Order: sequence, then C-alpha cells, then structure tokens
Amino acid sequence: MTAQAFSAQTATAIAVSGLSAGYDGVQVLHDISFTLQKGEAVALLGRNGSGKSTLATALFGMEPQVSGQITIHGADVTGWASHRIARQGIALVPQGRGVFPDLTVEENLDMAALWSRKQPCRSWTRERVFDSFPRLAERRRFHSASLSGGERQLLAIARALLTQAQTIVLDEPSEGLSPRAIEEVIIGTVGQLKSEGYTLLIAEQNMTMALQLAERVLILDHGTLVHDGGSAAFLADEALQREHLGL
Amino acid sequence: MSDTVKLQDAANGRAPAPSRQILALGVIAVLAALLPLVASDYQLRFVAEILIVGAAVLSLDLLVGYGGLVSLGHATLFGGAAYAAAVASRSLGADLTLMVGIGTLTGMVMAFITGIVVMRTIALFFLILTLIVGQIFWEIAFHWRDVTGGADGMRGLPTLSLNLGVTKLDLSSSFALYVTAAVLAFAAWAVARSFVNAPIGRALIGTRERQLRMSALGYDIARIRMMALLASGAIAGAAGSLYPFVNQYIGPNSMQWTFSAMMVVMLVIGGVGSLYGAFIGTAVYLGIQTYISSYTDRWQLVVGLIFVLTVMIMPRGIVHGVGSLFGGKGKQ
Amino acid sequence: MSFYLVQILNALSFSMLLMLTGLGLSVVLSLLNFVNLTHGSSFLLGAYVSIWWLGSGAPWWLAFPVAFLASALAGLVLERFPFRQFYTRTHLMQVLLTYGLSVIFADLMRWGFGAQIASPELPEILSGVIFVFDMPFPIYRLFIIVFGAVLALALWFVIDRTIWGAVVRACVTDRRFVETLGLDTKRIFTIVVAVAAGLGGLSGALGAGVLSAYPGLDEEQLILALIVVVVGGLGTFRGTVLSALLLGFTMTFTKVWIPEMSNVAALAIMALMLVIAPQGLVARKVRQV
Amino acid sequence: MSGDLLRIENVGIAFGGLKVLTDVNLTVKQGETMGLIGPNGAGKTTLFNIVTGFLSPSHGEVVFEGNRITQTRTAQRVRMGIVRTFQKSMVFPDLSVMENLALALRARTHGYAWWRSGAALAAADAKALEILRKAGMADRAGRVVSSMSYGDQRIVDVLISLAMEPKLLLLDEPTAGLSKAEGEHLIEVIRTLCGNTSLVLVAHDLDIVFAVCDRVAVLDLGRMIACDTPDGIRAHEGAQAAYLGKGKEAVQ
Amino acid sequence: AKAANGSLRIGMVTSLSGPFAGLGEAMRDGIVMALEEYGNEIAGRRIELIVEDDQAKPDEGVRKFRKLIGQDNVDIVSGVISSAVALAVRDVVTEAEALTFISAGSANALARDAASPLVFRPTKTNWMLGHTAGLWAAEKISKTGCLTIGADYAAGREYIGDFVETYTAQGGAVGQQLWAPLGTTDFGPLLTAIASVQPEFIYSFFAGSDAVRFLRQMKDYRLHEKVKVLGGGALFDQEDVIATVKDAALGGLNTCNQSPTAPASQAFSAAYLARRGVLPGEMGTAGYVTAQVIKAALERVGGDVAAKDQLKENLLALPVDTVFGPMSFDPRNNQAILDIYVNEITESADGPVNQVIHTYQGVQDPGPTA
Ligand SMILES: Nc1ncnc2c1ncn2[C@@H]1O[C@H](COP(=O)(O)OP(=O)(O)OP(=O)(O)O)[C@@H](O)[C@H]1O
Ligand SMILES: Nc1ncnc2c1ncn2[C@@H]1O[C@H](COP(=O)(O)OP(=O)(O)OP(=O)(O)O)[C@@H](O)[C@H]1O
Ligand SMILES: [Mg+2]
Ligand SMILES: [Mg+2]
Repeated sequence: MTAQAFSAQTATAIAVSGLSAGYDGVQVLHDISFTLQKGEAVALLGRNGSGKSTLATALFGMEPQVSGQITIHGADVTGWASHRIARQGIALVPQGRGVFPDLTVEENLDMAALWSRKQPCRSWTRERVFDSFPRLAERRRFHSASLSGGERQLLAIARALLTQAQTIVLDEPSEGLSPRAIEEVIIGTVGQLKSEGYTLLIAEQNMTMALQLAERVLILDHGTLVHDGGSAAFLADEALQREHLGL
Repeated sequence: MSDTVKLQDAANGRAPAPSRQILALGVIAVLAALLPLVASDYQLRFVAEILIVGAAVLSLDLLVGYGGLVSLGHATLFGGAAYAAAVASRSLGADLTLMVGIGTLTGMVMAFITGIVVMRTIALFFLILTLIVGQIFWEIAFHWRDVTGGADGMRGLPTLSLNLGVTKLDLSSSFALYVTAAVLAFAAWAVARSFVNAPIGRALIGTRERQLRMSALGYDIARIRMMALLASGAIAGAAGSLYPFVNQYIGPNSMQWTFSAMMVVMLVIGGVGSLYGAFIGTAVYLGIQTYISSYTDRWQLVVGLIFVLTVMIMPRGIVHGVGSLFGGKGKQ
Repeated sequence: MSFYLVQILNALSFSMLLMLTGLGLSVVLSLLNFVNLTHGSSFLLGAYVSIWWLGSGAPWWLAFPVAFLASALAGLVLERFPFRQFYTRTHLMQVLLTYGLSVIFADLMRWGFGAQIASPELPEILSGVIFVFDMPFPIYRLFIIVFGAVLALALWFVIDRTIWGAVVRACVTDRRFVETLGLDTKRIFTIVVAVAAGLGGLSGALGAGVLSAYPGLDEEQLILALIVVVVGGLGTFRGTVLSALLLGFTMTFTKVWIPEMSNVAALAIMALMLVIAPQGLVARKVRQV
Repeated sequence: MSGDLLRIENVGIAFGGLKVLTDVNLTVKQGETMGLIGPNGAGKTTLFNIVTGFLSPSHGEVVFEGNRITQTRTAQRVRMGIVRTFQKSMVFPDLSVMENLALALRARTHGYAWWRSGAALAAADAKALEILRKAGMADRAGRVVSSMSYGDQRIVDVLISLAMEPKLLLLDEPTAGLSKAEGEHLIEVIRTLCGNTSLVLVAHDLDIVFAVCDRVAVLDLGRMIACDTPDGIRAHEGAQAAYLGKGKEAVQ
Repeated sequence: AKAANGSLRIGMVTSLSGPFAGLGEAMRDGIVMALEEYGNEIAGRRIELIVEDDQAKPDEGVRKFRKLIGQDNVDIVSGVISSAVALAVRDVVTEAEALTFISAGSANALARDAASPLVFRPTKTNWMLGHTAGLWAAEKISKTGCLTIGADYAAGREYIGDFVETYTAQGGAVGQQLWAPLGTTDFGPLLTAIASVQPEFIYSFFAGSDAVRFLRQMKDYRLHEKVKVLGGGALFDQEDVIATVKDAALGGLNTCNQSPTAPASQAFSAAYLARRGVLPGEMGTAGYVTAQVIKAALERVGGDVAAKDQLKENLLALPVDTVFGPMSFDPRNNQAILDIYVNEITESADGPVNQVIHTYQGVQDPGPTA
C-alpha cells in the first residue's frame, strides 16, 4: 500500500481533531482541529513558543499525545509509530535542520530514499535533487556537519523530497536562508511542488514569505488554534495580526 | 529584593530551605550519637567502614554528578592514599592528623598526575583513560613488593592514635574509629558541598553541560576539571588514609579498577549529584553484599537484580527515589 | 629469525583475538552509542556453548554458528527488554543496567555450566601445528587469524561501505528524525544488538580454544574489549582493528623482552594513544560550530 | 590606527582543498556596528570561527587592539573581550536562565573561586536579573532552558554573550527563527545592553541589517566583494547580484 | 560462654565467587562431607557450619571474618584460599583471640613473622613445595638445562624463589627465568621463547585458569612432548586443572602436600569421586582435612572450645591422621609439618591422575628463623 495509493483514495491530506499534546506534565497544545485538503498550501503562524513545532512533531507521533485524533491520507494514525506515519506519505523538514551531522550529504540523501526505493513512482531522485540544489552536489562527499547553516537547511528539504512523500510539513524552512536562497529554494522549488500537487504545511516566522506560498493561514496562540482562514482575509485583518502575532 | 532571593534559589536548585537543612542535619547528628548505644562493636566498625568508603564515593560524585566525568580510576586515589598512610605509619607511627595529612596530599598528587593525563578527554574516553591510568598505578603497587608487599599487601600496622600534646588518644577501638570516621564523613560532605555551591562548582556543571560554550565564555576547561579532580582527590585521599586502620591491612584490591567500578555503582544506587546519596549507596551496597551472601549461594543474582531494579524503578538513585515515593518532588 | 616470525604470528593471533572480542562491542558502542556491558556475558556464553557442542560429538564446525545464534538470541531478548528503554538514557544508567545484567548472567551461567574451568576439545584438523623453519605454531591460531580477518572485512564492508551503517549512525544522532524518513528504528536497533551479541558469542567460541571458559572470563574480556574499542575510536571500525593490533603486538613483544613490565607497557601505550588522540585512534572529525 | 578594534588581514582557509575563505580583509572600528551579509555558504560563520579562535586560518592574521591574536587560544581571546553567539544556539540546556547568565557574569571575575563572599555572589545575581529585566524575561528567570521554545533559547544565547560585557561582539544570525517583531525586539535589547561595544552582525534579514549597521560587508564565495555604508551596498551591483538574486523585491 | 554440650559453631570463609570460585566450592564440599560423616557432631556437640564468601578479596574476607566473630559468635573460624586474604585476616583473628584454622592460604609469612598463637595452619607453606621440588629436580631430573616460568605475583615469586634456592644449593644451575602477569591469556610468546631455548625441564608455578591455559597452550605448541614440566601442586591440581586439560597434563611432575593416590587419601578419594564425580584436588581435600583437624582438636579437650590454651597444647602434642597424611604441628608457629608427595601425571581408568612416585616425609618449614 503506497503513499500514492492512499492519496488517491481521499481528498484530505491531514485531518486533526481535538488534538492536545505536550511534554512531561506541561500541556502545550490545546484541543486543536483542522483539515488540510490535498494540494493545499497552508501557513502555520504564531509567536515564538506558541506551539508550532510541537504541532508539527505531534503529527508524526513524536510527542506524547493527550487526546485527539490524527488522520493522514485517510488513515487514522493516532498512536502509530513515527515510521509508520511517515510511510503514509508525509515528510518533515524539522526546525533547526535535524540533518545527521556525521553522515555525508550523500548518505543523508540515500537514507531518505531508502524506504521508498522500491516504490514504482519516484518523482524525486538523487540526480534531480543535485540538479535543483547544485550546492549540495558540490558538497556531496562532505559530512553534513561541515555544511553552513543554510546548506543544512537545503539538505533537510531535499531529504524530505526524497522520501517521495506527497505531503510535506516544513518547520521554519526560511530560517537561516539568504534572500536569494529563499527566492530560489522556497519560492522556487517549494512553489513548484505546490503546482505539482503536493500538500504543504509551512510553519513560519517569516510571514511575507509564507504568504507568498500559502492560500490559507492557521494561527496558534499559546497552543490554541485561534484563526483558520484565507490569506487575503488574514492580510486585511490588522487587529488579528496584532493580537496574535504582535505585529 | 525578596523576589530576587526566591528566583535565585529556584535558579540554583538549592531546593530545601536552610531551616529544613539544619533540621535534617540535627536529626542525623542525633541518630549518629545514638548509634553506639545500640550497635555492637562489629556493627560500629562496619558503619565506620561505610562512612570511610562513602566519603570516597562522595568525592567521586564531584566528578560524576557535577562534572559529568565518570572515572573508573577513582580507587587509585583512595587506595594510593591508603598505601601512603600505611607506609608512613610504619616509620612515623599512626597519628591521625599525620595520616590524614599524608593521605590528603597523596590523593591530590595522584589526582594531579591523573589529571595531566586525562585532561583533554571526556565521556567514554575519560572513563577508559582513567581506567588505564588507574591500572598502571595498580600495577606499580602490585609489583613494588618491597614497599607495598605486592599481592599480599601490608599488615602489622600500628594502631591509629591522636596526639593531643599532653596525652595520646588510642583510636583503635570500634567506637573511636566510628567517631573518627563520622567526623571525616561530615567534613568531606561539607567540603564537597561548599565546592559545588561555589562558582567553581557551577562552572564545573557548565563544562558538563556544554563544553564548547564554556570555552566561548572564556573559561579554561582544563583548569576547572583539574580543580575538581584535586578537590576530589583530597577528599578521597583523606578517606583513604583511614582505610588501612579499619582492618589493620591494606592490599592492592583497594586500588584495583573493580573497586573503582564498585564505587561508581554505589554512587548510582545512592543517587548521583546529591553528595549525601554516596553514603546511602555505600551502605546499601556493602550491606547487601555482606548480609545476603550469608543466606544464599545465588547472592550475586540478587545483587545484580537489585542494580537492575534500581535503575528501572529509581533511575535517579535511592535518594530521589525514596523522596518521590513520599511525595517530595526532588529537584529537576 | 624464525623466532621473530613466530612471535609476529603470535602477536597477530593475539591481536585477532582482541579484535574479535572488541567487534561486537564496537558495533553497539560506536553505532548505537549504547554501553553494553553484557558483551562479556555474550562472549562467555558463546564459549560455553561451543565447548558443550564440541564435546557432544556433533559436526565440529557447526559449533561456531550455534554459538553465534545462542548469543544473538539472548541479545534479541535483552533488546526487547530492558535495553529498549535505555537508549536515550545516560551512559551511566546504561552502565549500571548492563552491569547488573552481566552480574546476573555470570551467576546464571555458573549455575548452568559450573564453576570449574572448561576447555574445548578441538577437532583433529584444528589441533595440529605447522613449523616455521623449526619453530612450532598451532594451526588453531592460524585459523583464528584467517577467520578474524574475514570477519573484520565483512563487517567493515557492511558498516563503512553500505548505507545501513550510516542509517544506524544516524539513529544515534536523532532517532526520531530517522523515523520520519519511514525507517523502523526499533527493528534496526533490535537487529544491531542481536548481531553484536552474536558476534560476541562467536568470538567467545573462537577464543575458548585459547582462553578456556570459566566464571570471570566475561569480565576480563569485557575490560579488554572496552579498552580496544574506545582507544580505537568510536564510530569507525578501522579504529578497533588498529588498536587491537597495537595492543596485541605490544603485549606479545613486551612479554618476551620485559615480562615484569608487560602489562604496564601495554597500558601505557594505550594511554599514550588517548593522550595524543583524545577521541581515539580513528575519529570522525566533525565541525563543531 | 587608534580607532581600529579588529583587523582581519588577508585571511584565507581551506578544508580538504575546498577554499572557503580567500584573502579576506576587514576592519571593525571602535564602537561601530558592522553588518556581514552574504549568501549561504559564503563563509560568514567560518570568519567568526577564525576571529574567535575556533579555527586557525591557513594564512593571514587577526589583529585585535593592535595585538596579533592569530595563535591565541579561544578562552584567552574571550578574556580580551571578543565574544560571539552561535548560529545554532548554544546554551546550557539543563540549567536555569539565571544560572546560564550567572556563568557568563562570573567568567571573568571569580568563575573559579571556591570561597567567595555571599555579597559578591548576590551582586552578580542581581546583575543577571537586571539583564533579564531589560530583555523582558525576568518572569522566566527560573525556567530550565531546554524547556523553552526555540526562539527564547536564542534570546538566552544572546543574553549570555552580552553578559560578558565584550569589547567586540560577533552575532551570528541572532534573529534567525524569530518573527520580525521579535527580531526587532532582540536587536533593541542588544543595543540597550551593549553600550559602546563594537558589533559584527550576521543576518539574512536586510531590513534589520540596513537599519542598525553603520557599515555593511558582503562576502561571496569566500571573497569580500564589498564593504560600504548601507546606502553604498544598496547601490552596489555585485552585492545585489550575489546576495539578492534576480527578483529584488526583498530590498524595498 | 556457651555450655560445653550446646551446639558449636564453625565459620568458614572461602571463595565462592571471583577467580577461585571453583576451588571454594570444592573446599566447602570437603568440609561438609567430613561433617556429614561425623553425623554433624564432634566430641558430643552438634556442629553448625556457617560458610561465607570472600570473593578472593582481602577486604571482603576481613569483613566476613569480623561478621562471623562479632555477629554470628562462632567458636572457630576456618577456611581461606587466597594467601592475601589469610594475611589480611591475621591481625583481626589475633586481636579477637579467635581459634583459627587456615585451610589453604599458604604464604610463607604466616609460618614466619606473621605467625600467631591461635592461628593453626593444617596445610603446607609455599616453601615446602618449592623446596622439595628443588630437591627432586637436582637429584632426579637434571642439574642443568632448567628454565623457570611463573605467575608474577607474591605466591609465584615464593614458589619459584624457594625452588631456585634449594635447587642451586643442591648444585643445580638455573637458566632463563620467565614471568607471566597474573591472568595471562596468551602464553604464546613465552612458549615460543621456551621452544627456542629448548630447556631440559621447566619448573613452573601457575594456578587456576592460568594453569589450564599454560598446559593447554604447551600442548598447542607441541611442547608437552618435548619438555618435562615440574610444578607446584596447583599447576597439576587434580580437580581444578587435570580434570579440564586431561592429557595435556600427562607426564607432568609436581610436588604437593596432597595426592588422590596417596595411601592416606585412598578412601577419601573414592568417596569424593562418588560424591562429586571427580577425584579430589587440593582444595576439596583441604576442606576435609580442616574438619579432621578441628575434630581432633576438639576431641582432645572433650569439646570444650573455650579452653583455648588446653586445646592448643593438646593439638600440638600429638600428630593428627589426615587425608593429606600424618600431620603434626610445629610449636613455634602452629604450622603443619607434612609429608610432601612427588606426583607424576599418568593415565588411569579415571583419566590422567596424580600418581605418587616419591614421598618426602615430615617436611617442616624453616619457620620464624628463616
Ligand atoms: N522539550 C520540551 N520540554 C518542555 N517544554 C517544551 C519542550 N519543547 C518546547 N516546550 C515548550 O512548549 C512550548 C511550545 O514550543 P514550540 O517549540 O512548539 O514553539 P514554536 O511555536 O515552535 O516556537 P518557535 O517559533 O520559537 O520555534 C514552549 O512554551 C516551550 O517552552
Ligand atoms: N570544517 C569544514 N569542512 C569542510 N567544509 C567546511 C567546513 N567548515 C565550513 N565549510 C564550508 O565552508 C563554507 C562556508 O561555511 P560557513 O558556515 O562559514 O557559511 P556561512 O556564510 O555562515 O553560511 P550560512 O549563511 O548558510 O550560515 C560552506 O560551504 C561549508 O560547507
Ligand atoms: Mg518552532
Ligand atoms: Mg553561518
């Protein structure tokens, strides 16, 4: 049962209902519900510490969950092990990059392709990654620890692509990227993904950038989902921005 | 100002208020004073041994609990000082102050030598390097038959005494030994505590947490570690200097890595990073080893099970484990 | 001349023995960053199993795979419980847990196999000698040299040359992120621990022909293995081989030349290595900032 | 000469044949705020590593207050007054915010002391609290850092460095991962706390860089291609091309 | 303090874990076997045996002796395999004035400057074995071509030193002397050295696993056929070593206070074989002998263990018949004076066995004067 097969069955990519989660003793997310349709690009905004990363990792079953239900590509994955959830066709670009430092760039990439290597339809290959990110091609035999901050971010994104997932959660992808890289990688490559029908959930601080991609905005404040609406409406509503984002 | 104080306490994790600490110390003092009334000679001597070994384990806690440096060569500091005291006592007599002085000094010298070698290593590398250095010391003690008696060790030592100028107090009785050990244990605890609460102690914690950041703050990591080693060596040495006089014997076993390993186990069972947990761990370890083996041939199985259960049920040692059983929160 | 040739062979066979002992430990320690002190127990178990097998009259060569399987099975069970809960705990906790377990196993094995020293009855083909000019050298030791070399090559290939070695190393950095790539880290860990334990058993089976088996051998071998692996450097396989050779050659030649100082010399060399290279002989140099 | 706090002279470094920095020259004046920008992988962090002694250059010299410090150890340089923050925040995760700051405050005065009067300690603690107040974090003084959000950890990281009262502070993308508002707030905190410290600021957010920096240097592929006032850089063709890419809307 | 007809407690400290675990078990079985034969009753008093484990560590041994004396109030303490433990407890038992029988710890010092009024040692000293081996080698093997190899620790040094002293006094000349660290796993380099020297015979002392490995590796290198090995008793211990190395031991010679084939041991050996499935080695026998000596001592004072001086006087007065052989005690140091056997390992129905080929009668340690 491949990820593609799942995506074919249903129109929703991610459905979360009543999700509460946190770290030992401290509840961080409170009763969160939302749905992402296939092919949607949604921005997840919120101040520092509002719980964006927690939500992103909770989707992958990485945080202890208190209550709620998570459905990925039609399957109820609540309580599943992370790797099974990932095999539903969802990938994560973690905040702070999360690349494996003492592995080479190539090893990082090969690892990502490991599980999906037997899949019939592989839209991303190592070659395509190296075409899209020439910088990584130059550094392919270097340990990823030797990469610069921005280069690691590229690697993390490339890694997510190689899992062949159709839904990608990006946790602050623009962090540490130069304007040009944002332009090329985020707006360019990630924007390209959107047009290819990928589903994107982008947690961001860089609102300008996020809104260039997303047509819908979710806002978290102190672990509560306080807004879920279209980008245009959000941009127009200055009071909302001030209250929850402190702009 | 008052919120400053509160914040500061929370920040430093000095959880118990001073009054509670004084109370706890008082209770311990009373219990310690009552013990000789109920305990037999044999038991008193056993407690004295626990206190002495416990003090050495406590000095190990400085390295392990605060510096994150797990040493498998700690017994050499203890045993080396014990040998030095024993050798000196043969020609100079076993005066308590002299013995402790020699022991402390030897402990520090050996810690210094060890420190020079192990300074640049951490984690497992530190563990193995201390093991190796310790074993080299052990080999020396084991083969230097003329001085140390080799594998047979040294016996026939004079009994411990305290020269008070006017009279000479004989400290060979179980009771005297117990009192001496208790004083030593308390002093060791007080010294160690003052160390960890002083800036140097906090800096030591810093090196444990994030070495790179510490050097970016301008700290000299090697110097901090060396100071911790010296303090630890001094305490271990002072404790070691009394050890030959508990049994009137000292042998190479007290320097061997197995003894170091035992100290680490005692520490973990008692509770790492609490200082006084060292004594509890030592008591439990020596207690089960001495008593359980009388009841069953499978005592090693029991001891092993106790280790395993301790880490599974009370991962932070008996000190914290019991604390949380009684609803105390323990420090985070 | 032939004297030195044979001494070199002696040193090689002893180094191989050290390396074999270190292999399994090296795998769990440098790949999983898990301090598994039950490695000595695996070694001893393998030794006992092979001795028992060789005494039973069954085909002798099966003794080695059987020892591997027996220890691997024990490792598999242990991994399920309680190792699994301890991967993310500190080394100190892992040490206490596995030390406790090794004490338990030592006692169980003593119960099962007795406290007496046991020695295997080697098959005819392995128990002869060859003569290097006029000096005898046991065939069994040649067997160890060859077997060790083959095993080392195989492991080196798997760990350093295939992606699976990288996967396991990545698990140590952050298991959770490996999981998000769709890889079942639980299974990976189980396999690695079981194989490492099996390697311990296999080396015990091979070593028994030289070392015999008795209560306490587990601890002796464990310490040697720890020294060899750590001095070699974590995360690489070459390091273990190098440091085993270093230790083996030092111990062999000092035993002949300065017997009283043999242990001190060997320890001092290993210490020196760690002083010169605080991260072990072969260390992956990783950019820190 | 008197005004030059730091001079980087012809510095170059290579890793395994890969030239990361080539003949870089840069001067930071007393009290000045210098911006350092450049595309990803240009060598900004590497340059910081060389100035702070985490790396030593293959050639070239680093001169601080007229003294060559190319061979000086990191800890020594810190005591001379060169302090940095890290791109990936580097705090003491299991200590409280207060303890984090206290470690920094004591570093140069009595960090190794065993016996020290309570008053001296209290004074340091009060100072730490003062810094936290100014940064608006006094309420979180007792929090263990690892339990704080990513952004807050970054702020703590910067505060630790500020507490050192450096002469030269190297800030490696302090605002990354912070929202615009928070980033501006952090810069504000830095400016109020740092007095007449010279700053070198690496950031990818050009609004911030251009707003706070007296001069801006541009690194590209390990070469210093420009160093000028913000206005000069805005007009600089090469800088534009290297850094901003074709679509130039990032600069208003 | 107890009534003369109440039960009597014997404490035994032996090594039930650590490197001597196998030996310790044998020793314990030995004493238990004897006590069972006596119906757990000696001189009309019930015997209670308490066995403690010293892990072969002196510190632990001292703790256990203290426990037996101070807490369990035993009337007699006994046991000890390791010399180091025996020396370590010497001052403890002396201070407590405890009646002590050291079953096996054989350091020379305990018969010399460390002798103690109430410490009896119903076993050999290292000197007794090294010395007789020196006599035998010089007389019966060769006065030249001797190489020694021994474990490099106190006991090994004593054995080899005493052997060399007597051997050279008898006109023998010692060639190369090799040492191996305690716990040596690989004798290869040393065996290669031996192969290149090609000595007439070697005198050797190893014990336990070292002995097993030494003999096995001798065989691996095909040296056992070429070089005669003469050793201290422990090198060819019947139960601990020969039962494991089997034919690798054949042809070996040793001097020992114990032999399963000694006339005094015949009945015991058969019983032991029936009980444990192997012929007795030194430690099993030592356990048994300890009980025999305690029995003799108690019977000579009618079970009144409190009369220590009387007991000592009576025990020293007459020899005791033990399975080691006739045993009398040296009044200077309470050290047993024993027959020392020269054993050769020969094939028998029960596999290779220590066969007595000569007996040195009444060997006495030089004692305090040495
Ligand atoms: N490991 C942890 N243990 C305890 N609490 C945590 C942990 N990680 C995060 N928190 C807390 O959870 C809350 C949410 O953190 P999270 O990292 O999800 O925020 P965020 O929205 O991603 O912030 P940022 O924009 O800074 O990345 C914060 O208040 C933080 O203090
Ligand atoms: N130790 C090293 N080994 C190999 N290459 C290295 C090493 N350190 C840095 N590099 C390379 O040098 C280049 C510059 O790295 P640096 O971290 O200085 O970039 P940067 O300008 O800080 O970029 P960013 O804005 O992405 O953080 C990168 O391409 C990196 O791969
Ligand atoms: Mg986040
Ligand atoms: Mg950078």
